[in-house]
Formats: sequence, structure tokens, C-alpha cells
Amino acid sequence: MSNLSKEWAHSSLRGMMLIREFEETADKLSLRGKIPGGIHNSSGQEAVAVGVLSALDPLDVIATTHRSHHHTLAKGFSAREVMAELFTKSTGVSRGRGGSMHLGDFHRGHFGGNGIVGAGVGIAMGAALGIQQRGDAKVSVGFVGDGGVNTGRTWEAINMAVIWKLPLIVIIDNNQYAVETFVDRVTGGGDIAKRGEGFGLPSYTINGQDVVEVNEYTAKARQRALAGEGPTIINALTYRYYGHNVGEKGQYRTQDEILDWKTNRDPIDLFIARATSEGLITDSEVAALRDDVKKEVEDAVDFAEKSPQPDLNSILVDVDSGLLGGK
Amino acid sequence: MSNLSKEWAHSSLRGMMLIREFEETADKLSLRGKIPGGIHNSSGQEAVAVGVLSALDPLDVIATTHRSHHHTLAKGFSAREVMAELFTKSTGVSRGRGGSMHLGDFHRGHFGGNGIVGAGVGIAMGAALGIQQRGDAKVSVGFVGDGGVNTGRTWEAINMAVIWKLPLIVIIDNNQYAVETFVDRVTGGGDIAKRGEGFGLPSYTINGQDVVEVNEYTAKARQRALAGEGPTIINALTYRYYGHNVGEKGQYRTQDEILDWKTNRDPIDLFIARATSEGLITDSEVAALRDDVKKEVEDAVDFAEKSPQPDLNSILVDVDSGLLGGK
Amino acid sequence: MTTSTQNQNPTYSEAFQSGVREEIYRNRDIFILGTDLIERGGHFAQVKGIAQEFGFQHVKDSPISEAAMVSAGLGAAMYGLHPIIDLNFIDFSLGAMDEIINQAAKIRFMFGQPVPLVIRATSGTALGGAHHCNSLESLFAHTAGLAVAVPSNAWDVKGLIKTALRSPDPVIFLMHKKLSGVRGEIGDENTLIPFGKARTVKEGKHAAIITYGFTVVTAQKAAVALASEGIDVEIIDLRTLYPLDTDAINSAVQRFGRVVVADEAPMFGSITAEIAATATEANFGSLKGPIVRIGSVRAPISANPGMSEAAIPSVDAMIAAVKKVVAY
Amino acid sequence: MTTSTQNQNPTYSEAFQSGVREEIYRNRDIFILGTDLIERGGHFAQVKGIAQEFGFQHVKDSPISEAAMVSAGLGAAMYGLHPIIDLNFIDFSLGAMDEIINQAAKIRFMFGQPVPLVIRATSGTALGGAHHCNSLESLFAHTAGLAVAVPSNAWDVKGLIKTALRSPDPVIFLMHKKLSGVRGEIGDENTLIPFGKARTVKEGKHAAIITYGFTVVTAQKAAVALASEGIDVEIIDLRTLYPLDTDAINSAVQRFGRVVVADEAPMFGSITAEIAATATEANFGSLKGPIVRIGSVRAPISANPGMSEAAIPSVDAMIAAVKKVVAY
Ligand SMILES: Cc1ncc(C[n+]2csc(CCOP(=O)(O)OP(=O)(O)O)c2C)c(N)n1
Ligand SMILES: Cc1ncc(C[n+]2csc(CCOP(=O)(O)OP(=O)(O)O)c2C)c(N)n1
Ligand SMILES: [Mg+2]
Ligand SMILES: [Mg+2]
Repeated sequence: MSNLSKEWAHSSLRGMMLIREFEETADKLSLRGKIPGGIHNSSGQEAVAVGVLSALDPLDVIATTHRSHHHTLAKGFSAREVMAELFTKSTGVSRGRGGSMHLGDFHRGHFGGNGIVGAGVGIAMGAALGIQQRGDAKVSVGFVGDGGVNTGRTWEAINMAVIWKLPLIVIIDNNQYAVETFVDRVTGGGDIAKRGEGFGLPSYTINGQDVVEVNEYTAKARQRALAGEGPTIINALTYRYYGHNVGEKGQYRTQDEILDWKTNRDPIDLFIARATSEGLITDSEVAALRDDVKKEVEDAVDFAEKSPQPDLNSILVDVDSGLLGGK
Repeated sequence: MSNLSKEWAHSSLRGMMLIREFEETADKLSLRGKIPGGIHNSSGQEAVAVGVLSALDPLDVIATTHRSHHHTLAKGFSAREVMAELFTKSTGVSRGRGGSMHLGDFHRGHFGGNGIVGAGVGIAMGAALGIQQRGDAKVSVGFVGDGGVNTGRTWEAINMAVIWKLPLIVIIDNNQYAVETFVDRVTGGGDIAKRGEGFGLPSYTINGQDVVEVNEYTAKARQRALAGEGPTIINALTYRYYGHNVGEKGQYRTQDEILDWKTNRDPIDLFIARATSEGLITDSEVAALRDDVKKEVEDAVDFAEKSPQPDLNSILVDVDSGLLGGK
Repeated sequence: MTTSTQNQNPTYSEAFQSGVREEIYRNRDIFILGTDLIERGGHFAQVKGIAQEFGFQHVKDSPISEAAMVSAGLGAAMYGLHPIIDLNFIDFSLGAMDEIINQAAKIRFMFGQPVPLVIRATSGTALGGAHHCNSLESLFAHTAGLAVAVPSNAWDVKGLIKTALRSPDPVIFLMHKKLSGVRGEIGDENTLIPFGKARTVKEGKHAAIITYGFTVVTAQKAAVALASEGIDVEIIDLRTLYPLDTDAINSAVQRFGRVVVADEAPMFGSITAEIAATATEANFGSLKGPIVRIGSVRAPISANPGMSEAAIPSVDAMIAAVKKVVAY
Repeated sequence: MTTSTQNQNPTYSEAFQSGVREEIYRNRDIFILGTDLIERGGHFAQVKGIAQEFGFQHVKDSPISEAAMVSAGLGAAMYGLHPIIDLNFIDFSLGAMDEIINQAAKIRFMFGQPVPLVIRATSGTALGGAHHCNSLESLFAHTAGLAVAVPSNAWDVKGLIKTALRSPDPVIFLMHKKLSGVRGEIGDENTLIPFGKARTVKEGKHAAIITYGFTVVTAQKAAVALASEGIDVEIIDLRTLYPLDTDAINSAVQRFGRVVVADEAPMFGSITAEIAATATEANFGSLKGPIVRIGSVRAPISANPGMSEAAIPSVDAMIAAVKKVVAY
């Protein structure tokens, strides 16, 4: 018998499928010029997003990176509002101003994607400080890529979280490449978790293709954070199926490598296999979910297409509050 | 029989005594208003400076911090040119423009003190890259304080040195306080060497009051760097006898603590004891050295006092080369 | 604003303490984060005693990690608190520029949500050399989304920090190191000074000096000397660089047609250029001659006191500039 | 400068490659350090093929560590090499501001020794949103010790990078993202373009537009439209912001008395203010009316293409500005 609930299994699988469908669709739309500025496709990394977010409370805070559609959808944002934001339409989650890299809504605990590598961890750390100051029973999660662990700002933030025992979880969405740069070529020591230990916080390297494992480690880190014991690093090994930005290929990794991950370590396939064998889901239920997310994404595209552009006259709105007397 | 040479023992002892005499004198002069902007007194930290610099070749590069009189004197700069710089006189090593925090002369392998905490490690790393690019048989040493190890720039630089196996030695001149902040209160994990290990380089915590130990670890790190094996961190535990800046006292540490270090762990006393017991030096030789450094410092003060102020009309000289057409 | 009971007046640094104290009483979401604040009260004693009075929750001693300090404040502000990030010297903000310019300044625009964050630092030319004497105010003023306060006296320090702590926007709060110990009267708990409203330090008849920060002191000295020669110069202290009091600037240009704009930042590309260029464009017909700018030379600041002084506008330079515009 | 064999002309990015290649031939101390340079040749293919041609010693692929990237270049430059630090987008320089402004810019002043360092980045407004569209040139130009190049075409890219690579001073080399693929003729290996010398893009009779970077293209379009209305406007491309060609600026003011200064940085506090203020002060008597500035609004750049476009000066705004000065 499985130790997983049917409900969790269905919703996690659906979450991953939605991301995959969303990204595959967005990729094509982007290639067709529908999405200004391109996207950072997260196909292949679904288990990290869903595993983490399914272990959090809806009001927990996340702050993330340039590659954040998966985190945002897993946080419960609708495909509509995310797709519309990719289209930079006024109905998008950031009113069309942010685009693919700047999805966010603080009221729902999403402190933003980010165009700056490493910045999300700092913001999440600050949110964790806010949580601690208020005495709230929440945690804050900062996502960062394998490339981002070489930014100094990331370690400054982690150090601060350690000394003040802030309720922070750092998730390394480790797809092993930063643009075209393989993680081992630029990461002194080669072991990111060991870096974390050097800064005095528990740090785990885990299988980021296994949504259950990601969920469990996150839940454990969340408990620790809520108990006032401080931050945790989770280095989740995963893989991105597409190029860094839409349409990019490059010679930096072999087709064999990509195929191997897609065939043998796909997070959705792996979880379907497990859930099926554990009797949590049937083939026809899987097919129904597939259909379901397909419809949701189609609807989202339709919504995005039909949504209006932002009002160009709003360009000076919300630069600042105006209360200090600025324009 | 001692494994130390008489020559090394005499010169190291003299080096430490010169620093002590220099700092004690400079402190008083600063309090008397002779040194604009104050000084960061290194009394107590002599063994780190002399231990490191006595293991280097004169043409090896160093880049250091706001507290750098000891490194500069140990590098072989004369008391005259350093004291004159503290007085911001034109005869100072930085022509009076740098002052206490900005001693340096690239031609003699001194890439500068620095007003910015952590910056010296980055510059030393860059110099190590220059050494590697040229294929020179030299090393580069970056000094940083215990407070400086919480700057992100320090770890970015260290990571770069590791992945490229740069001939860099990072010396943590760990006097346990950053201004009034005790190192353990702000240093996640509490073990700086362990941080280094997390970044993939050998990292040692050593007794910074023992000039021989400092020298030996530095020599080993230098061999490693010259062999193309990459950087090393040496975390040298030491203590500053005076306040952060001249005249500062504060309640952040006890008088007992200060007294304990001065009485039981003074680097000069410890080395005199060892050198005497190992027959490397006699009491009268010690007394002669003391006399000698006293004279040198008196002469330096005299020199600094009598030196001219920088020419105020030179204020635009050396802002840039002028070759690009500036002014 | 100075009274005969001057000795009882607080210093410029104490005025900051006073404003922060009163605002913490009103709003427990305010806290201060920086290096060496709890015991020492900061390098300039600007928050001395606050931890002892309000508890450690309101004063956090930080590691030397400027990027993390600002992002700590930023994330906490996004969460709803009102942090003051104390960067000690503004020079150290250069290690947190992404957090200030890319993040704090742009978040409201992108996400439509407030960032109630104050970044305080001591600024300006004095002793300490090139790494401790940057005047970076024009960088911040140029950045959309940031407000910039540059008080020249205790009264303004207190009134402006109180306003900043009731604002939902990020504010860069620059205090001049040479003013730290200068005493002056301060307002009471209801005395808030609006941003974007200049103060007339002294009215005049013949010309105006528009300035801010320590250069107000230089202007005052120049005014005394000029008075003895029969030249009566008005002095306008901008108090904030963004928002900028364009009404006060335009009025001065229109009333006198003879204007000097002065500060101590390197003149090439400083905020005085913005003031002069915009005021000229708006009031060309009123000008008797060009607006004259004075500022510091294009050079880093030397540790040598004479060179450091020589870099910034002297009283003599100010006098000469005023005479030049008066002679139009 | 465009010829009929335009297809054979290199792009703006390739012009950079060409200049760097020739200079590496002359000086093996030159190397390039940045992210994804070896295989990809950089985000804009600006150094494509150089590693393959000259060896890995001349192209180093870096971790994402902007502060360390600049300090690597800085330390190596102090040691005697001539690094090009490629920061990809200038936005990322905000993570290395201390290394640029406090260190690289100030070292020659403090220690009297050269810092032959080029920092290259792509700049300007296009797609990508607020974190990829900063125009930071005025920050660098304001900093004593830095030179700033802002080429608008392939010819200038090549000629200026060659000069930068023979200079002992730190140079910020800003290439505009919207120009990356634009083709144009380039000079030969002996064609160096001096810093501080503007180029007259087009002579005119009635007024002058002083500008740089992508705004040169906007000015050219405006000039065509204006010509059809009988207004013949001169266009001056500054090419470098520091040193600034004050001779060319003064001459334009003196010849026309009608001048527009334009760029796409947020106008408040931009380098156009420096140009306008200084030129006005020096040539007040020659002006028929105030110098008119145009620039971007005071707002971050949106990811939405329409909003992004609307933020920066349009051809129409340029035309209106020229008509305004012509009407004086
Ligand atoms: C500070 C900074 N430097 C460089 C970049 C350009 N850049 C964007 S994404 C990226 C790679 C990031 O790699 P990683 O952190 O592994 O995230 P991934 O793209 O793999 O999700 C780079 C170099 C940036 N956005 N910010
Ligand atoms: C980036 C930066 N932040 C803050 C300061 C102010 N400051 C100067 S020295 C110092 C303490 C440094 O402590 P440590 O690194 O342990 O060196 P020590 O003074 O003990 O030699 C601080 C905070 C600075 N100079 N640079
Ligand atoms: Mg990656
Ligand atoms: Mg220390």
C-alpha cells in the first residue's frame, strides 16, 4: 500500500502535467513571436516545483528566478494569468509589465521572479526576516539555479539566515547548466551541499526528478524552519529539456544526454509509474488529467490572445506611490 | 637544536618588533592629531604579517585591507614611507593620497590596502590570474579579516581561484572582532575553514600568534600554488590589542580578555621565549633589536613630520592617463 | 532655527535617533539593521540607545554583507515591515547596487506593490580617503523609483526621517559626515517635513544659491562675506533631490535671473546639471545669464586633508560664482 | 559609410570581434573573461570564434560572479595584462559596482599606476523588462577615472575598441542591444578612433541634435522627416561620453544656437543634463533659446513592447524637439 494519499498524487501529477503542457505550448508560441523577449522553459524540472510547493502552505512566501513558470504555476497561479503575463498583456499577473521573468503577487506569497541571478534568495531571506519579526507561522523559500550559487549575494543571504535562524528554505533548482556552462566547470568543490554545510546549515542533495522526495525534504525543512531552528538548503538535481532561452540549441551537451534524461528520468513518467503501481491512479485517470491540463492551457492561450495590451498612458503609474510628491 | 635559522629568527623578530613599535607610536601620533582620519592599529597581529610575508618571495603579490600597516612593513616597506603616508605627506608610499588604508606600490608587489572590506581578496585573485596568464613563478596573497569573510565578493573570488587553480593564498587575519562584532555572532557555521572546504580548497585554522606556524602553513600553500594545484585558505587566529580605529574602546570585550591575550599569547613574547630557549638569540640581542626598531620608527616620524604636503595643484594629476583625451 | 539655548539642542545624529524613536512608538514594524548598531549605536551614534529602549527586535547587528543587508530590508519591506537599512558609509552601497537599483527601486513598478524601505548612510567629503568620501546622490536620484533625502541640519534630519518612515516608497537617506555633531533645534513628534519642498535658508535680493547638504554651510559663509560687499544672496536648501522642488527652483530663476547651483559631488554629471538644465529650459527668458554650477573636481578624494578640501567647493569659489551671476 | 556591398559588411557584434582579434595579434596580454564566451561567443556573438583562433588562454568562461569577474580583470590589469571583462548586459554591472567605481576607477589616482581594463556590456532599452534594460551610462560617466564609449555603428565599435585596448585606463564599453545585428563598413587594422571626438553623422543648416548610441538612429529618421519639411538638422554622434567632445558641442551651439540633446536614459539626471548645462554655461550668448533635452521617462522599462517603446524618445518626439528649437 502506498504511503501517499490519492488526493496528493492526483494533484501533484496534475500540477506537473500542467507545467509541462504550459511550457511546451509557450515554447511554440514564443517561437511564433507571440511572447516578447522569449521564455526560459522549465520542461523537465516539474518535480522540483511541484515537490516544493506541495509541501508549503499557500501563504508561505517564495521568491524565484528568471526561470519560474513552474514555480508560479505550482504555487497555484492560474495558467491564464501566467500566460497572459508572458504575452505581456494587462491581464497578466504583473499587469504585463513583468513578462516571463517577473511573475509575482505578494498578496499570494509570490515575491517575484527575477532578472538577476541570485536575487531571489536575498529577497526570500528578507521575507523570512519579516516573518520572524512578525512571529508568523510561515516559511519563505528562495529558488536559485546551479549557476546562481556562484553569486556572492546568495551566500551573504544564506549566512544571514543561519545566524538569525530565519525560516528560510533555499532550493537549488539544479538543472546542471547555466546557459551553456556545465555546473562542474564553474563550481569550486563541485558539491553545493558541502558549501552549505560550511555555512552551518543542513544541506541535502536530492533527486529532483522524484516529486515525492522533493516534497519530503521540503516538508522536513519547513518543520525545521517553523520550529525556529533556521534555514535548510535543498540541492535538487534536475534537467532542462530545452535550451536556456527559447529556440537555443548549442553544442554544450549531447543529444544522448538529453534523450537519456527524457527517457529514463522524466519526472512525470516516473511518478505516473509509481502512482500506477501503487494503485493511486489509473491509466484512464492519467489520460483524463492530460486532457484536462491541455484544455486549461488552450483556454489560457485564448485568454492571453484576447486580453488587451496595457494602457500606454499608464507608463508613469506605480513608479512610486506619489505620496512623497514625485510625479 | 632549533630547526630555525638564526637569520630567519632575527629578521622575523625584528619584523614583529618594528610593527609593534610602529603601531604604538602611530597610535599616539594619531591621538595627537598628526594622522588625518585615524588608523587601524595592528598591535597584537604581528605574527600573521611576519609569518606570511617571511614565507613569500619579495616579488610575490599581496593585496590587503583597511588594517594593513603590519602587512606593508612585513613586505619590506620602510617605516619612513609608511609613516609618511599615514601623515598623508608627499613622501608617503602613496604620495599622501591614500593614507593609512591605502598603502601600496604595485612594482614591489603590493597591490594596496583597501577601504572596502573584502576587496583585497578579489584583487589578489585577479593578480593570481595575471600571474597564471603570464606563466610567472609567483603567488598572490589576499588578506581579509574575520568580518570580511561574510562579504559575498570574497567567496566569489575564492570560487574563481579554485576552478582555475590560481596561485592564490587567502589569509584570514582573524582578530575575532569586526569593529565591535564578535566573529561567532555573525559567522554562520562558526568555522571559516569549513566554509573554505565547501568551496573545494584546503583550508586551515592555525595559531596566528605563532610566527613559525604561520610561516610554515604559508610556505606550504605557496608550494601548492606554484605547483599549479590552486589556492589555499589560512585562517590565522589572532587578536588586536587596540580598538577598531584609534582611540576607540567600547564594552564589547572584557579587559580580562585583552589582558589574557597580551600576557599569555603575545606573539613577540612567545617568539622571544622560543628563540631564546632554542639558543637562536640572546637577551642582549633582543634588547639591541628593540633599540634598533625604536630608532627606525623615531627616524620615520621625523621624516614624516618634515616631509612636505602634496602639491594641491596636483589634484587632477593621475585621475586618468590623459591619453584618451580627458580633462 | 538655532536658539540661545544651543547647548540643549541635539546633534544632527541625535535628531535622527529622535525621529526614529518617535516613529517606532507609532509603528512597531520599524526596525534598523546594520553593522555595530546595538552597543555602539552605529558609527555616528545615529541609533544609540534604541536597542536598549525598544528591544533587540528593533535593532539588528548585521554581518558585513551589504547586498544581504539591503535584500533583508527589501524582503521584509515587501512582507510589510518598515526597515531602515543602515549602510554606515554610502560608499558601501556600491556592494548593494543591484539590490537598490534593480530590485528596491523597480518592484513597485513591476508588481504594483509598495516597498517601504529606508536606506540610511553617511555621505560626503571629509577625511578617510577615496573609499569613504563618495558622493553618490546623483546615481540614486537618477534611478526611477527612489526618493533621495539630503538634510543639512538637525531639524530637517528629524522631520525628513519621520516622513520617510511613513512613506510606502524606498528612500535613500544621506547624512553628511561633517554635520554629524552639529547641534540644532528639532521639531516635535508631529513635525514632519515633506519631501520635495525646499527650505529658504536665507532670503536675498540679488541672486540665489541652490544647494543641499554640507554645501549649505559653505553657502552661508559665502553669504556673510558677500553681504559685507553689499550683495544679498538667497540660499535655497533643496532637502530632497528626488522629488525635487522645481517650483522653488523655477521661482528663484524667475525672481533673480541669476542663479548658482552648488554641491560637492564631482561636477561632471552631477545632479546640479539636472537642476541647471531643466531650470534653464523652463525659464530661459528669465535668465540674465547662464546658471553657474559649482561642484567638486573630477577626481577621487585624497586622504590628505588639504587635497580633500581642495577638491570641493570653497567659500571663495562660492563667492566668485555669485559675483559672476550678479555681474550679468 | 554604408556601401552597396552591404551584405559583405560585418555586424556591429562582428565589428567588435574584428577589433579584438586585431588587437590580440598585436598584444598577447589581452584576454576576455565572461560567461558563455568560448562556445557561444557571448550572448551577442561578440567574441565568437576568438577562443578557437587564439586559444583558451585568451577567452575565459566565468561563473556567474560579476564582482569577481571585474576584480579578476582589475587584479590582472594591475599585474600588467589587458583584460576585457564581458558583463553580458550592463544591468549585471550593478553586482560589481564597488569593483568598478571604488576600485578600478580610483586606483590610478591613489597609487599612480595604470589600470588597463575594458568592461564591455550590452546596454539600452529593448525587450526583456526592467532588469535587462537599464541605461547606466551616466553613472559611469560621472565617475572620475572611467572612460565611457557608446558606439552607434560597426565602424565606431571597431575603431573605439581598438583604442580602448591600447589605453592604460579603465574603459566602460557599452554596445546597444538593438544595434547588435546592424551591418556596416569597418576600418582596417590601423583605423583607430580617438575617444572624445564626436562624429558628424550628417551636416545641417538649422539646428543640431547631439546624441549617441541607438538614439542616433532615431535622430536620423527624424532628420529625414524634417528634411521633407525643409528643416535641415545636423546630427552629432558623441561616440564617447567621457571624454566628452566639448569642442564639437560648443561649436554646434555657437553655429546654430538651436540644439537638442537626446538619449534614451531616464532624463532626470542623465548625461544630457551635463551636456546641456555645461554647453549653456559656456555659450549662453549664442543660444537662440534653451537647449532642449529629450530622454526616457522616469520609469523602469516594462516587458511589454509597447510600453518599452513608449518609454524612450520616439522619432516624433525628436521631430517635435527640433521644431521647437528651430522656432526660437
Ligand atoms: C547577475 C546576473 N548575471 C548574469 C545573468 C545572465 N543569465 C541569465 S540566466 C543565466 C544562467 C543561470 O543559470 P542557473 O542559475 O543555473 O539557472 P537556469 O537558467 O539553469 O535555470 C545567466 C548567466 C543574469 N540574469 N544575472
Ligand atoms: C564593504 C564595507 N562594509 C563596511 C565597512 C566598514 N568597516 C571597516 S572595517 C570593518 C570591520 C572589518 O572587520 P574585519 O574584517 O574583521 O577586519 P579587522 O578590522 O578586524 O581587521 C567595517 C565594518 C567597510 N569598510 N567596507
Ligand atoms: Mg542551471
Ligand atoms: Mg576582525
